[in-house]
Amino acid sequence: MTIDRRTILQAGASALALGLAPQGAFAQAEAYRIGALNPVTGAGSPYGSGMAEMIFAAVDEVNAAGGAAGRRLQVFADDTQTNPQSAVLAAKKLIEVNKVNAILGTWSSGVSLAVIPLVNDANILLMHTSGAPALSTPPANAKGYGYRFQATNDRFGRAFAEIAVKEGYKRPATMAFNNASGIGNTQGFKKAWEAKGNKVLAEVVYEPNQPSYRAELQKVLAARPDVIVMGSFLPDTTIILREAFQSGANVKWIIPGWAANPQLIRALGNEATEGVISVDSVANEQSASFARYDAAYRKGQSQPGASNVYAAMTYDMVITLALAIEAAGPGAGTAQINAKIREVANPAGDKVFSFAEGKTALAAGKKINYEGASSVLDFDEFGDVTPDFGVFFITKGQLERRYVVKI
Amino acid sequence: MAFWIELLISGLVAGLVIGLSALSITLVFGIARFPNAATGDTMTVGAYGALLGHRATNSLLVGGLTGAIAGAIVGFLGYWFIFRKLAQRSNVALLVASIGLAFVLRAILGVSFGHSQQVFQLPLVRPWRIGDVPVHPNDLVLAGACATILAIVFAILHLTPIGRRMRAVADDPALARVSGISPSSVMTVLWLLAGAVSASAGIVAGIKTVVSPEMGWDLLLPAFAAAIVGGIGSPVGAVVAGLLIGVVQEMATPFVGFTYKIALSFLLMLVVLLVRPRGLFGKLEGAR
Amino acid sequence: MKLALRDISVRFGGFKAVDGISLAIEPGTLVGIIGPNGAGKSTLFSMVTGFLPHGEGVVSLGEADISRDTPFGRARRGMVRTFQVPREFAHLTVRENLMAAAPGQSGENLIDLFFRPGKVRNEEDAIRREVEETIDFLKLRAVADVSAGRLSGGQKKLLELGRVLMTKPKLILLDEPFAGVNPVLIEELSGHIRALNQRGIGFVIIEHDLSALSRLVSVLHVMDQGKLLASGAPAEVLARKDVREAYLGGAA
Amino acid sequence: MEAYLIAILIVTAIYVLLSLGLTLQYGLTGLINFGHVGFFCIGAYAAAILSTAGSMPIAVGLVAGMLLAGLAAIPIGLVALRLRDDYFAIVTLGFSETVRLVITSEGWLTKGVQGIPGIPKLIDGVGTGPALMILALVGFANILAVIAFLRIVKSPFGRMIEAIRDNEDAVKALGKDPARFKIQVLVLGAVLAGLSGGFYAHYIGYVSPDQFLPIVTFYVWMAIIMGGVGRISGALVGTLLLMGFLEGSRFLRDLLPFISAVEMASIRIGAVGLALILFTIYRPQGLMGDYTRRK
Repeated sequence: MTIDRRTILQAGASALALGLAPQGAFAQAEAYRIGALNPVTGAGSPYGSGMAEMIFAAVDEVNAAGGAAGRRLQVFADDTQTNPQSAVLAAKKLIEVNKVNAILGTWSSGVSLAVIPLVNDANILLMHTSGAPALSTPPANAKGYGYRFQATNDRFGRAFAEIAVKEGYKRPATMAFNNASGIGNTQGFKKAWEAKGNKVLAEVVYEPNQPSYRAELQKVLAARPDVIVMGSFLPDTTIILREAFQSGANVKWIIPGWAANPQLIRALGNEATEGVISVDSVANEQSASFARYDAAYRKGQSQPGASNVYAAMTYDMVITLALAIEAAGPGAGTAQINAKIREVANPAGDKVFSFAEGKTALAAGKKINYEGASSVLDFDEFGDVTPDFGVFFITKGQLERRYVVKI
Repeated sequence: MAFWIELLISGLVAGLVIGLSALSITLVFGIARFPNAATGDTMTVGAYGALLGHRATNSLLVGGLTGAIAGAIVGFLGYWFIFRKLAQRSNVALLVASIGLAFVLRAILGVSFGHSQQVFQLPLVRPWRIGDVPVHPNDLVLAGACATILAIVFAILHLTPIGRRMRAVADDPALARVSGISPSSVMTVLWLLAGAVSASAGIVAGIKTVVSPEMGWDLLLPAFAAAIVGGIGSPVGAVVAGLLIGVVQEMATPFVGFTYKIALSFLLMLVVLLVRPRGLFGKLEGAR
Repeated sequence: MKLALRDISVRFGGFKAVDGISLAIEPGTLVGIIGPNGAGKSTLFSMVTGFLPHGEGVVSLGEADISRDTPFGRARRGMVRTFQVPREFAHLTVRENLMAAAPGQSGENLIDLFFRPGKVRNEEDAIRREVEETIDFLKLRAVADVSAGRLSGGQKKLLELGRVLMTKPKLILLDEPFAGVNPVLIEELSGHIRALNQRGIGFVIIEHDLSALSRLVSVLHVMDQGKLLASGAPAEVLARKDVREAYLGGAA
Repeated sequence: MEAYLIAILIVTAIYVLLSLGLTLQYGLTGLINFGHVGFFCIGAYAAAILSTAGSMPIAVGLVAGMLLAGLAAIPIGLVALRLRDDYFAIVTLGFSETVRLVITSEGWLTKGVQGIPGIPKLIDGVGTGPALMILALVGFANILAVIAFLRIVKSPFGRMIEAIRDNEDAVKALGKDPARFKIQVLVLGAVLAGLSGGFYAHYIGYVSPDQFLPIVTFYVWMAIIMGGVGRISGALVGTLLLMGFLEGSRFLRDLLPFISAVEMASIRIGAVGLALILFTIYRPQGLMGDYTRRK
């Protein structure tokens, strides 16, 4: 995060908030406090600072448009360190010291599972990007205050199965990084694939940080698969693809988007990544909301918005939340705001692509449907988004999206 | 059948990395008499050094040398500012201090290079085929590099005067001190050598996988196991045991699975410590 | 309690540090073992007391064959030893060092410690009385509450003797008790040894200070290159040519 | 604000049990236990599994965690008897990693990498009331541990384990077997770590294998080395310093905006490393302690 005017300003504000009441034009309505709880360090560190930055950017946008229901949004940032213990302590600080009304942007499943009980107890909202299925159902989401902006792992798995059928693969094998999201992806695929009456030839779960993954690869290749479905991350994917290429294997790959991205291509070169299928919940690249997000991300992180899909999600979290606050009207509590979230995001209503647009439409008494930067943001009864999946083929070092899979 | 040969080759290649870092551990363990927990992070320093060298000159040789020199310097600085001051203290104090050094090195690398992965930009080459067993040129190059490093270490230990003094200190420190061997000269060469050797292990690991601040720490336990199984103070033992552990880990995967294979090196070490504390080639002064 | 050694040998690689030593220590006697450096005295000592793995031959104490017994097993049978370089418990005071040596303390058993505190307290008092006597006997009153690590060399030797006394031994093996000790203290130590001998405690002493040793012991054994060269009354043994030659480094 | 401070004190009290266990093992007996997080993990998972899948009362889970951790210490103790201290350190480090591997692989029991969510709280309810009761409960366990600790340190047992630390051969020469004491000390320290793990599981409410990495062991080592090896006050002060440092850096981020948060993690690890080095060289007896000279 580069040092710039806003970070210093924000630090001053938060130090101020520790003791004094907020000043400024919104003195009359109490500010809506947002806790930005992101994985700035640890396994989620490649995404954490971008996620935090986009929460600030979206909050600026909402405040610039006059705030939500007359209330200014205020942000308190903290780091989960991608580990449950420090996430719980950070959440307690945000809830009890900073008195936040919502916590946005927890990334790993372990962290969200550890934080959601605190959120339920404090009757505030939690918007996260974790894949674990347990987060949709009680006891975790008993109060319905939890919203998932990332497709669940097994939705990814189902998308992989659809793609495998569409591409005509008959003999799939799976390789999964030994953690909740890696295994969630491959199990999701296996369930969907076997539901279609087919068989998965070989399944391997590998440990991180090994001097080599040859033995794992060899076990999978021994089953002569035509495609290998991965539940993996960037470093291990880099090593496995390199060793596969160097062991002479020519097999096709279906890999989650966060592992098969421009960095992977830069690391391995075009030849080794030719034909790899990269799957990610499709961001609304064409939508105006994505354009605004992309501009903000480039300004803050000097990187393309598409390189950090989680940051697009945290951007959408703020906008959706702000629209819900606006719809719930002044003086609304968590329950009223919560009731409005699906109203402002789900299909019934005019499509809007920014907070300002939504605000004017609501003022005119219309129903709205916010189409986010990360996805169309239609929440099911469990609070999970049901995005479509973009299927990208790496051809000559470029990620080319050929079609979209709906599930 | 080819399946097993491939497993054997991959075990040997993985074993090279473990063997080299075990070699550095056994040099320090034998002469300075304590397990150096900063070996893992000195490996990472070597990997980053080589990365910079390679990016600047696009030659792996220069990269390798820069990495080795970086490792040697870090090794020496660790001795000069920390371990020298703890010379009279118990080996536990040295061990705890080396853990501190490991964390400090990781912090410096984390701050200067960030946590995202860095990769050696090397052209990827298809393997040769001997029978239906793929053999990769890179592996042979890396094996050759490890062999040369090992030869250099042996040459220093057995052919040079400082090497003889180092082995004397390893055999009997009291006797060595009495017979006028200045410990600081022996220690200086030891730490330079140990730093360079662990750095080269880090470079080999970095080329085969990816370079990240945490990579060294994960290779530490198998390297310690190899140093002990090979017999503390015996360079040959360290490398042979490293290869042995690499092969055992890879060959056992069909039976033991990919998660438990990591525990194998620990189990092997435990058995050796209890049954034959001298290890394969160690001297009598074993682990009692 | 008689200590009997039959054909004791200890081998380091090919080299025989102790080669076929057989001798007997009669109960309650004062016996000395001398010999040039490297004669194998300390090696024999360590093997007999169990601090070196058993070589060949039989070590028996009274009727029991203790060749394979643990060091603490042998000590519990009444045969204790001191070390050439004193091994005090550096961070414990002199009094605590002596308290620690007393055998059979129920306070060392956690069950008794928590569930029978009364019994533990009584035992502690009894041991403390014994310790005070030992402190007076060895004239260590002045340093009773000083941590042992800060004692002088001589005081450490006295403390070590005091510690073995606390175990109520029948036979004490002293490893160079007079080394690095000023003559006044040597006389004091000899006095203590004679007094303890009156109470029936036997001693086996390895020592280089021949004059002090010969005034103290009734039997002297001479070792050279791992073998038993000579045995007998001190005056008689020291007069022998071969013993003097071994000492003056003629043969070695 | 105070509810957050209570939270910090609860986590500190949980970690004090770990520091006390290590002080007993290393500070007093000289056993280099680098596997302390392994016993912590056993206690946490026992409590988690029994109170969720086993649907047992919390107390049963806590006691089971203590017993299991204690039992696990026995084989480690038997190994300890035959090894020199730095070899023992490496073996215990291997032990804690093996425990983590077993937890990761035996998903049928431990839910593997998914972790176990929804672990019941020690005391239900929200707000400072229940939090204070939890603090009282964990605090009470601390007091009991300190009392037992003092009872042991001031007893013949305590004298004997310090003697073993100072010179094991001398203890043997006096007719006492160090093995029995070493195993008991390892078991006691493991039981404390097991209880600490149980409290941790119920307080955080979610356990997963990657919460029990060796870094936890070295945090506790740093606490006792900084606080003062071999002294209760050392363990207490050291743990407070450790928690103040780990949690303090959370506030630091707000006040020092120019340090980007990514660097904060590296700085935290670096500071721990620096503390280990500097204290070992310049202040081996730690802040509180001076066990090298009793008088």
